[in-house]
Formats: sequence, structure tokens, C-alpha cells
Amino acid sequence: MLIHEFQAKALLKELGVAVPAGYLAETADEVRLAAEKLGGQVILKAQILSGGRGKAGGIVVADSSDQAGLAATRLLGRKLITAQSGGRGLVVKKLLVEELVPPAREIYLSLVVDRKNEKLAALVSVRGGVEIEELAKSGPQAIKKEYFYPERGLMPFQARNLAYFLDLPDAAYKTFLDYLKKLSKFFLARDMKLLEINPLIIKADNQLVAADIKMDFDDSGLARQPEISSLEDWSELSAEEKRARSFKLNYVKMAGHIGCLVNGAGLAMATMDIIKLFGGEPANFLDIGGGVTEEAVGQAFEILACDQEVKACLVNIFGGIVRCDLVARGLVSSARKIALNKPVVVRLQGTNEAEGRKILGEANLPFYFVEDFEQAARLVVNLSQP
Amino acid sequence: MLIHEFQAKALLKELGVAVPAGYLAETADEVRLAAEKLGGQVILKAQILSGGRGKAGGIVVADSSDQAGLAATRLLGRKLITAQSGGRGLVVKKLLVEELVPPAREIYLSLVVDRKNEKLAALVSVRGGVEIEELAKSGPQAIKKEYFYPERGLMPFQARNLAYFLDLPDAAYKTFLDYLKKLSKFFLARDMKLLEINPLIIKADNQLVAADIKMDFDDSGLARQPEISSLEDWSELSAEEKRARSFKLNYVKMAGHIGCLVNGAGLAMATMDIIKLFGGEPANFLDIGGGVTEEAVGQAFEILACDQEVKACLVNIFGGIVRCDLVARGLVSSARKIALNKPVVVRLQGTNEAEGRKILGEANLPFYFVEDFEQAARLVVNLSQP
Amino acid sequence: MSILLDRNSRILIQGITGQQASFHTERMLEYGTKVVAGVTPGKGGRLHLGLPVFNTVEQAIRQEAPNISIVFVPPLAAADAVMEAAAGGLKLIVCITEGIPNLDMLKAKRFLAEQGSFLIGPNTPGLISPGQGKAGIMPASIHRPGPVGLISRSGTLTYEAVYQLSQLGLGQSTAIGIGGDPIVGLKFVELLEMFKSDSQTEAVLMIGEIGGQAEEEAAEYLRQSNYPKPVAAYVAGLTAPRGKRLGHAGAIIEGNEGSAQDKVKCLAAAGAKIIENPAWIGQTVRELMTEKKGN
Amino acid sequence: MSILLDRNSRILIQGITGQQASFHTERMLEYGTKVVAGVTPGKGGRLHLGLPVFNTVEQAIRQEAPNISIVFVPPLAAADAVMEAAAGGLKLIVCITEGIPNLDMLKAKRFLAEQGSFLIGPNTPGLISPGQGKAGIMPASIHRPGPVGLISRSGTLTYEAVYQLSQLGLGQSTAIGIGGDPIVGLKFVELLEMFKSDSQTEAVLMIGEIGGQAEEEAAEYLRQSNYPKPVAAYVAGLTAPRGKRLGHAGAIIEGNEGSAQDKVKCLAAAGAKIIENPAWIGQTVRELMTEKKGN
Repeated sequence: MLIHEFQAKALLKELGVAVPAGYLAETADEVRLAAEKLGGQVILKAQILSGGRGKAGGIVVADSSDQAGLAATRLLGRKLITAQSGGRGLVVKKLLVEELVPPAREIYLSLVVDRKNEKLAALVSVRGGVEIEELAKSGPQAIKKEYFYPERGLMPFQARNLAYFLDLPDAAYKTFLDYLKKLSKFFLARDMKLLEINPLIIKADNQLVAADIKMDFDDSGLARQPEISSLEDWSELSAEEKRARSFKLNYVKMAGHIGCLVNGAGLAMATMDIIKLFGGEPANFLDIGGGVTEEAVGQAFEILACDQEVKACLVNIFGGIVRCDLVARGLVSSARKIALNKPVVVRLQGTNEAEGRKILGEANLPFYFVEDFEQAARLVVNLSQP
Repeated sequence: MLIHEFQAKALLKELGVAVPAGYLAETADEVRLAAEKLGGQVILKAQILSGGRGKAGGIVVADSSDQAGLAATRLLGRKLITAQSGGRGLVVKKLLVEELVPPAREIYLSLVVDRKNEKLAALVSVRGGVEIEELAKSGPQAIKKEYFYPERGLMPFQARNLAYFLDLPDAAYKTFLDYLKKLSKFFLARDMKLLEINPLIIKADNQLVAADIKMDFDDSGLARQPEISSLEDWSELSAEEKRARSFKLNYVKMAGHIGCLVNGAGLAMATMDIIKLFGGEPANFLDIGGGVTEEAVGQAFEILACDQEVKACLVNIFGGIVRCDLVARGLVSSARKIALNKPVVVRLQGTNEAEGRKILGEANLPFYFVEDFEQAARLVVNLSQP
Repeated sequence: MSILLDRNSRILIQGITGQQASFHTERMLEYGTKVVAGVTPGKGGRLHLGLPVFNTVEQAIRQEAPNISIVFVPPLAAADAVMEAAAGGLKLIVCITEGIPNLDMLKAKRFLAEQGSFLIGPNTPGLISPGQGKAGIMPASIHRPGPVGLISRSGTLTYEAVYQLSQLGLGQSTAIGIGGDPIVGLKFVELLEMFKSDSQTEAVLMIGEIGGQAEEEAAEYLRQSNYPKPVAAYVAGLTAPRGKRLGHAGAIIEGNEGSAQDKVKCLAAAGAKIIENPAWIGQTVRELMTEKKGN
Repeated sequence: MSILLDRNSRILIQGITGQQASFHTERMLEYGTKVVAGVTPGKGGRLHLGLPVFNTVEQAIRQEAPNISIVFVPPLAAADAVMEAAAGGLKLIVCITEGIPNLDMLKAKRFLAEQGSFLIGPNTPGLISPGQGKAGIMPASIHRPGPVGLISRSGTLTYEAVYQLSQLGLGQSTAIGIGGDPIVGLKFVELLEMFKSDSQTEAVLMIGEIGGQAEEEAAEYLRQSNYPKPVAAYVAGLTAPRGKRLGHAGAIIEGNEGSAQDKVKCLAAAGAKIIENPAWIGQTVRELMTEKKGN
């Protein structure tokens, strides 16, 4: 789970890591006021849950409070399309108004779960403010990594190795070690996946300030992190995504016209792939999961069937834990409720498949039964064409 | 470093582990008052830094506040000689006055650094209130042990293994797991060597109460445990021991008549052994340590020379880090100051031995030089005889 | 033969009294699997589904000598249950539970490595050696004994693959779900190595998906080991968008890593037969096996 | 030969700019030991005693390729320094520091085991292979090259033993202090094993003391290995009282364990020649070696 920059900065401040002075604002007037308090010259940062805001025009420097107000007017309510936001883009509802921190140097610091090596890693770079993945290719000698384990945490000598690699001024060295100790403990205590400070600014007076921060938490850890869970922002989710989330459905909206309702993430991906293979475009990824209820199946179906973009649906169920009859019942009651008027191709295999087919067959609704995976895909692609 | 039972109980209480209601008292009046507050029937426990208080008469049950006052009069100021207190015994200055907790069952729980296995161990026994070492011989099947490491701590399944071994009533099970979790974290956070609750009482209502507690802390950890260090009780140390401690001398008083001043713990032990071998009795163990100053050598020498029991001294120095001339200067200035009137056998080897001998030789004091270890021991034994 | 699981395996169910665990334990018993005991703290001493229930794995091992444990314990307690099984001396632990925090799994894997125990999962349907035993939650009816070793990161897609194989008369030696989480136990490499020396296994089918590097590592292994048996591979998620997690906690293309295209490229270069279409899994494996026999 | 340390050893000093470290580094250099670099965080880039100083062990290893590190770092930072050396890849680490907390040492030992590094100490005078090199703080002048391997839990008592040996013309192959703390690195067993295959070593002298079980373990090892070289042993603390710590953190008789009497009994039963009197160490070793040659 990603949290907003202003939320991450509040957490860091609490921890004793310096961040720029700043205010959160939701209107141009608030932005103007904040800029005045901060002395006029400020940076405005769109608070959306996505990287790449700068390139998308979501970060603006203003020289005066009036200029800040003007820029805010342009930014607030605007849709930002970033490299990571997906085609729809994200609406800017909040701005973080911050003092400008003049850097003597900018460095990079991150902590991450390295799934390939099955370790945790602390990463620094002598160059901050650039994308670390690009730097890893263009200048790997500018990066240093120390691996560690959750039981032991980052050890003092590892922190020193990183600090001396960065060739910090003496006066910044102790602060850096202090930050790194606090951050690595926080990372472990809060079930994080990624904590990235980029850039970490070294000011002329050797103060260290975390100018930009990204925090990503392990979704599986949220159940024991009430404080972090409470930071979740549902406002960026579409109505369908919210509905899916509240019924524990794994739903990701995409750009196509064929709705997919599948049990199991792998089969759901394969279903999307086969649709594409036969010239269709999936409208979504949807895994109803193993513990799904009849009601949740209905909700899932409604999300697809009521989507204007969706022209036809493919239901592909391989019953294991999930029983086909339960899915069928969910489909039928939902289709009745919404007066289904789109073609739906249904494939049911596995646990209670016969009962499932029977329920659907007796429902007198626009369901097409297909047993073969390939035929089902071909059919739904055909049915989706205008 | 051992701490008193009342100190240990205060720490546990803070931690959320139940202990009997009680008051610390230093006079019979205070004891009477405390007993009244506790409803008359109480247990009085001598607060000395030694096990085996019960057998030595340091624990008394009183049926009324008057009886408690009377018992206190007998206990306070009395010298208790326990199996572990050494021959001198320890004077009772404080009493812990506690409510009597009626046990439905008594169990045993301890956490310990197991130096043989280089692990930490959590130990339980279905029988509490008995000495665990005796039980380990007579009824090892009543004991269960789980090993753990500081990095990981005691894991939940290990705590369950111990809890189910004890066959606790359901209502006490969760409390036991909660206690064990808190205690094992405390053990690690506070650099402990031993934490023993014996007995841990299970009351009829399934409440768990730590009736007696022993806490021993790693001396080497005290430098980072200011809270624990502040609990150190110097009042039980003799004047000589206090003096030695304040000059960082490793000094242990014993029953004999030959004072030993040695550098290095092994050589100090060997010096005691050889004295005994030739029929003498060492009056002490004394290792002046590697970082000793001239002043500290003088203090060490005064402790021995001013001890009425000491009839002769043996100084045995093998210079390595410690320089023989430094030791010689310390001896001479101290001997002059106290007008030394006891024979002192001196053996100096190693770093700057020639300078050392010269300084002592020129001092015109009752020093006997011997180069050979055995001769030095024989001589000091002879000189110590009346 | 088969790998990891055979008719002599003695299964312990951790969390046996839970609803899912109960349901699947019954299915395993029906399949003829030797489930010998269960563990649920606080319910020791009872019988459940006719099986003795213990408070701790230690007690269960002492009484019933299982050699495989299947963990159905809730997510926040599951890593501890896995470690309990390893501490008790069990050498194979199958963790069905989904949603275990990453940090818990990192700790558990280190602990298991010290104990010398293997883990399958978490977030896995488990494994089955058709005709011999089932240690998991897959529908038994679709499986047939036979020559194909199956290793998959997915659940229902595995059932689909097995279904296609069995429809064509191609049975399975052992079918294993390695789990859809970012941190899992045994992966393709270790299991390919085991299938290598299993006499029943004539070909291996790998079902991969986006995210992580397990398929790339497998490709590297196939190449370096000059793998002696034919390998077919399907990788799900060719249409997956970057940066979006698709169901499985591990199924996400992060930065430049983990796309299905890359994985397919690596596996093809390593000599695996790539299955382009998820509907052709069965027939591709059949073709592959026929080709190789022809050689 | 000798064990662990010879004339090719390249020594790193951690905490080199401290007073004790400086003094002893000079003594080691005087002895002809190849001290090649030092580490003190914050003092990297300087020269100290003519040696390059680095901020981290990693940098020192990259530049000067030491293979042994000697740690003179203060107690609360020493375990971290030891782990830093091991992480850097050093296979032998000698920790002189006294007063390191038990829990720190437990952690460090686990880390070193993972890294495959050996530790001598802490709270040790170090080790010396007379005529070849000195990695510690013992007075060099008393040592002579020769046939006796020496393993000791003590500092000055070791000097006494060496002095007695050298007086009688009995030199030492390598003399090692294993340290006086409850948790130390290499102990009698591992070092006896190394001396077993060292061609220079004809006899081994063990100096034990009260506390712990290291001498009992050594006795067990001698017995089981049917140790091929003559072993003499002195154990200090026959007159020690129970429950009182005598100087060393490890020198305490706890409960029923660790008395000198028990240790002497075990070692004698295992065939070691017991030295009754600390003044007879040299002559007893001489007698032992003469006897064995007579056989």
C-alpha cells in the first residue's frame, strides 16, 4: 500500500528525520496562505499516489504567494497522467506546499525488500534526485548496497559502510547514521516494502533534509499495522474499485471491452492473455479469490456488466475451493437484478460443475456455455465486436 | 549484578506481571503498619542479595500485625548466613512485607544465558518452590527447556510448548504466554543473565502471581543500562569491597591470613592455590587488572595491609600491559603512608621488572624479593605464621 | 516414483479444526492420503475427523510420527506455525495460507534453512502425487498418475493445465504449486532438480507468471545443467500492465523486472518449449513428448 | 609450522588509533609482525605508526588485503567491529577487548558461524607464534620458538607458564589465549584439533580455570579422539569459593558446575598430565615430553 508524500513526511517527522517545512492545502487560497507563511518562495507538489509526478507537471516552483495561488488554480482538479498512473490519470485534490530547501548536495537513500535475494537491502547513491533504476544502468559505481535480515536489522558497521561510501561531510555523518538507524527500525516495525528518500538533501550547513519520500507497505502486514492502515486513501479509487475492494475482490480496470470474471490470479491472467491472442481487449483483471461468497460473485458480476465500456463478458471458473454452483447462483441473482443485456460466455469446470451449469441453464438469461477454453475465448471476442 | 527481590518485583509490576501486594519496611513499626494495611496475615522477607534466605531464617510468616512487628524486631539487624552469603553473613536492613498468596499450584519459570550451549534458555517446571538444580537431578521429567537466540527472541510456538508442558488451566494459559513474552523481551532489552520466578503461583481463580523473583544482570551490559545500574546496592559491601570497587579492582575477601596482590585473574587464582598448597590460607582474591594506575595499586595494597586478619602479603606481578615500575611506585608510596609493619613478599616479572625492583629496593621497607614462584609462596606462608 | 510425496508419507495438519482445513483434510483422507494427526493449540486431546488433535507439533510428532505438515493457520500466525513444524524436525512443510507478511516469511525461511527443512508455499494449493497422495487443496478428480512433472506459481491455472493433460491421457508424476507470494519456499530450480532424478517423470511442465525472477533463474538452471528432460513452459500475464498487482502478492511487474515477455524469452533461449496459448498446454506437452521420443 | 598465525600473516588493527592499540601495534611491528593497516571510523586517510588508516574494514581489505584482524575497540562497539571484520571476509579475528555484553557475543558468534570466520577471545591477550608473528598484547621477550602448543583461558598466568617453559629451553609453536569471558570463540577442543595436525607441535599445554565447561569438553574430546600428542593441564582456582566471580567474567562456579576439582578429574581421566602446582608448569611439561620420547 502506497501512502501520500505528506503522510510519509509526517511519519518521518515523528521519527526525528528532518523534512522541509510545509502545509497541506486543498484550495488556492490555502496554498496562498501557506506560501505566505513559508516566506513566498515555495514548491507545490501534487499529492497523488503515483511516481513520476514531476515529469507529468505535478510539481511546480513558485516565487511568490500570488504565483503559488495561481499555480494551485491550474493544478487542483487537474488530471495527471504519469508513467505509473495508468491511462485514466489521477485527479489532484491536495497540494503539499513546502519551503524550498537549497541543496549543497543531493544523495539517495532507500530501504527495500529484495525478493530476488530474499533479504532486505539498504541502498545509497552519491547522486540524488535521479531515478535509481536508470542510475543502476548508467552509473552503478555511484550506488552501494548493504543486505540485512529482519532478525538482526541493519548493523552499525553496515550503516558506516554506506555513510563512508557517500563521503559525507563530518558534520553530516552522525545525522546520517542516526537517520539510517531510525529508518531501518521503522521499516521493520511497520512491515514496509519500500522506503525511498530521493533526494536526501545535504544543506550548506550540513543539515540533512528528506526532500521527497516514497513509502510502500506490505499489504499482508496491514492487519497488524492499524496506524498505517488508517492512512489508506480510497479517494483515488474509482467507484468500481472501491466496490471490489469492499468485497475483497482483486479487480484492476483496464482499457478493453471484454469483462473477465475468473477465480485465481494465474487463470485470470491467462484468460486476459487468450482474449488478446484472439484479437480482443480485456476490460479488466478480476480474481474473485478462493473465499468468495455468493453475494461477492454478484457484486463482481455487476461491476463488469454495468461498465459502459464492457461489451461482452467471459466467466471462467475452475472450481477447487470455489464451488461452481455458488458462482452460478451469484451470477443469476445479479443478472436478474440488473436486467442483464450483454452476452456472457461461461465456462465452468471442477467442483460442482454440473450443478452450476444446471442453475445457469434454467435461468433463461443471455449466458453462452462453452466447455473448451479456446472456444470460449473466440466466442467472447466475436460477441464483443460491434 | 544481583538486585533485591523488592526491586525485581517493582520492575515486574511495571512490566505488567502480577506480584503480591506488599510494602518495604526498615523498622518494626513500619512492618506493623504494613501488615495492618495488608490485613494482618503477612509474610516477611529479608532483603539481602543472596539466595537460600528461607533456610537461613530470613523468611517468616506472621498471623497478625503484632506478630509481624515482633518477628521484624528479631529479623532487622540480624546477620543471616546463607549457603551463598559467605562466612561473614549479611545484615538484614530491609524487610519486604507481603500479603500471603494462597496457591492452587506452584510452578517454576526462568530465563537464563546458557554459556555451555551459547544460547538463551527458557525453563519451566511443573513443580515450583523447589531448587531447580536439585529437581534437575531428582525429577528431570518435571522440567522443560526451550533454547532461543537474542536476534529472534523466544518464538510464540516455543512459549506454547512450555505452556502446554505445564498443563495450565485454560484460564491461566493466555496470561502465562503474555508473561513469557514480556519477560523474554525484558530479558533481552536489559542484558540479563538470569530471571527466575520461583514459585510462580497459580491461584484458585487462575490468576498468576510471581511470588519470588531473582534477577541477575550481565555486569558488562550495565554501561548501557542506566536504569538497572542505578539499582545497585553497595550497602552490603564491606568498606574494603567498596574501596576496591571504586578503584576498579577485582577484590573478593576470604577467610585466611595471607593478602594477595596480583595482576590477572588466572595468576591471582594460581597464587591463592599455591599458598594453600604450602599450608597457608589466602585472605583474598585480588586482581588489579590491566589498566591499573599507581594510585589504584596503592589503594589495593592498603586494603590488604590494613586488614587486621592479614599477617603477611604476597605481591605477584607478571608485567605485560601492567608495568612493574608502576606497581613498585604504588606499593612504596602506599607503604610509606600507612607505615607498613607487615612482611611483604614481592615477585616482579616482565615489563620493566628491573626498574620495579630498583624502586622497591631503594625504599627501605619490609619487602622480600623472590624471583621463583614456589619460593615466594613458601616464604609468605612462613612469614604469616605466628 | 514421484517427488516429495508418496504413499508412505504421513501428513500432519496444522490448524486442523478450522473450516477450510477440515474440509480439505476430509478430501485428502478420501483420496487415501495418510493424514495421521492435527494440531490446534487449545484443542489437544480431542478427535477431529477421526484424527487425534494435539496442542503442539512436538506432541503430534512424538505420538504419530508425521513427516510432512500442511499449514492452514491464519496469516499472522502462519510463519510461526511453519517454524514450529521445522523445529519439531519435519523436513517438508506445505503452507496453504495466503497473506503472510513478507518479513515473517523472510524470518521463517532463514529458520527453515538452519533446520534443513523444505517449504512449499505459502499461498499454494499444495502438491499431489496422483494415485499416491494429496497434500493440498486441489480437486483430486482431474489428476491421473503419469509421466509429467508439473511446477506452477498458480492455483486454478494449474488445475486447468492438469485438466488439459489428463484429457489427453497424460498423467502427472507430481504436481506442485510453489505459491503466488513474493517470498516462497522451493522454487522452479530446486524442483526441476528433483524431477531430474525422478524415474517416473519424463517431461516437466512449468507454469510461470509475471513478477519476480523465479522463471529467469529456472532458465539459467536449465541452460547450465543442460537439463536432460523435455521442459514446456507457459507464463501468464503477457497482457499485464506495469506496476499493478494482479491478485497474487508476487504478481507485479516492478521497474524493469518480471514481465512475461522477458521470462518467455529467457526460457525459450534455455531450450524450454514455450506454450503460447493457455488452451494449448496439454497438446503442447504431448507434442513435446512425442518429438523427444522420436529423437 | 605453527597454527593460525605465521610469517605470512597480514594483520589489520581495528581501533588502531586508540592508546592501547597504538602501544601494542608498535610492539607487534617491533616483533616483525606484518601489520598492514588499521581502521578507525572517522580517521580514514591518515597514516598512524606509518600504517594506512581506513574508515571501514571493507576499505582496508580492498587496499591492503589483511587476513587477520585484531580488535581493540571499546566494549559496547566491539561485537559490531568483530562482525564487520567477518563480513569483510576475514577468517581469523582476535578480540582483545574486555567487558563485551554476553548478548552481543551471542549475536556475533552466530554471525561469524554464518560467515565461516574464527574468533579468538574476547578478553584475550591474543596469540603468538614465536619467531614468526605476534597478534596480541603478550610480552614478546619471554617467548621462544619450539615444540609446545599452549592454550589458555588466562592472561598473565599464561605469561608465567611461557616464562617457565622458556627458562627450561622449551619453546612454543603457538601460544593462544582463548579469553576469560563466558562466551568466547575458539576453545580448547578446536585448538587441540589444530595442534594435532601441526608438525611443529610435539606437546600441548592447557591452562584452564574455574567456570564453564570448556575443560570438560576438552577432556571429552581428548578421550574420544585418542589424542596422539602428550597433553599437560593446569587448572587455576582450586581454592575458589562458590558463587563468587574471580576477576574474569567467566571465572565463577555456578551451581554445581565449573569447579577446578571437577575439571582436573575429567582431564586426568582423559589422559592429560595434571600439573598440581603453578610453579611446576615448565618442569611438568619437560617431564611429560621426556617420558613420551622414552616410550
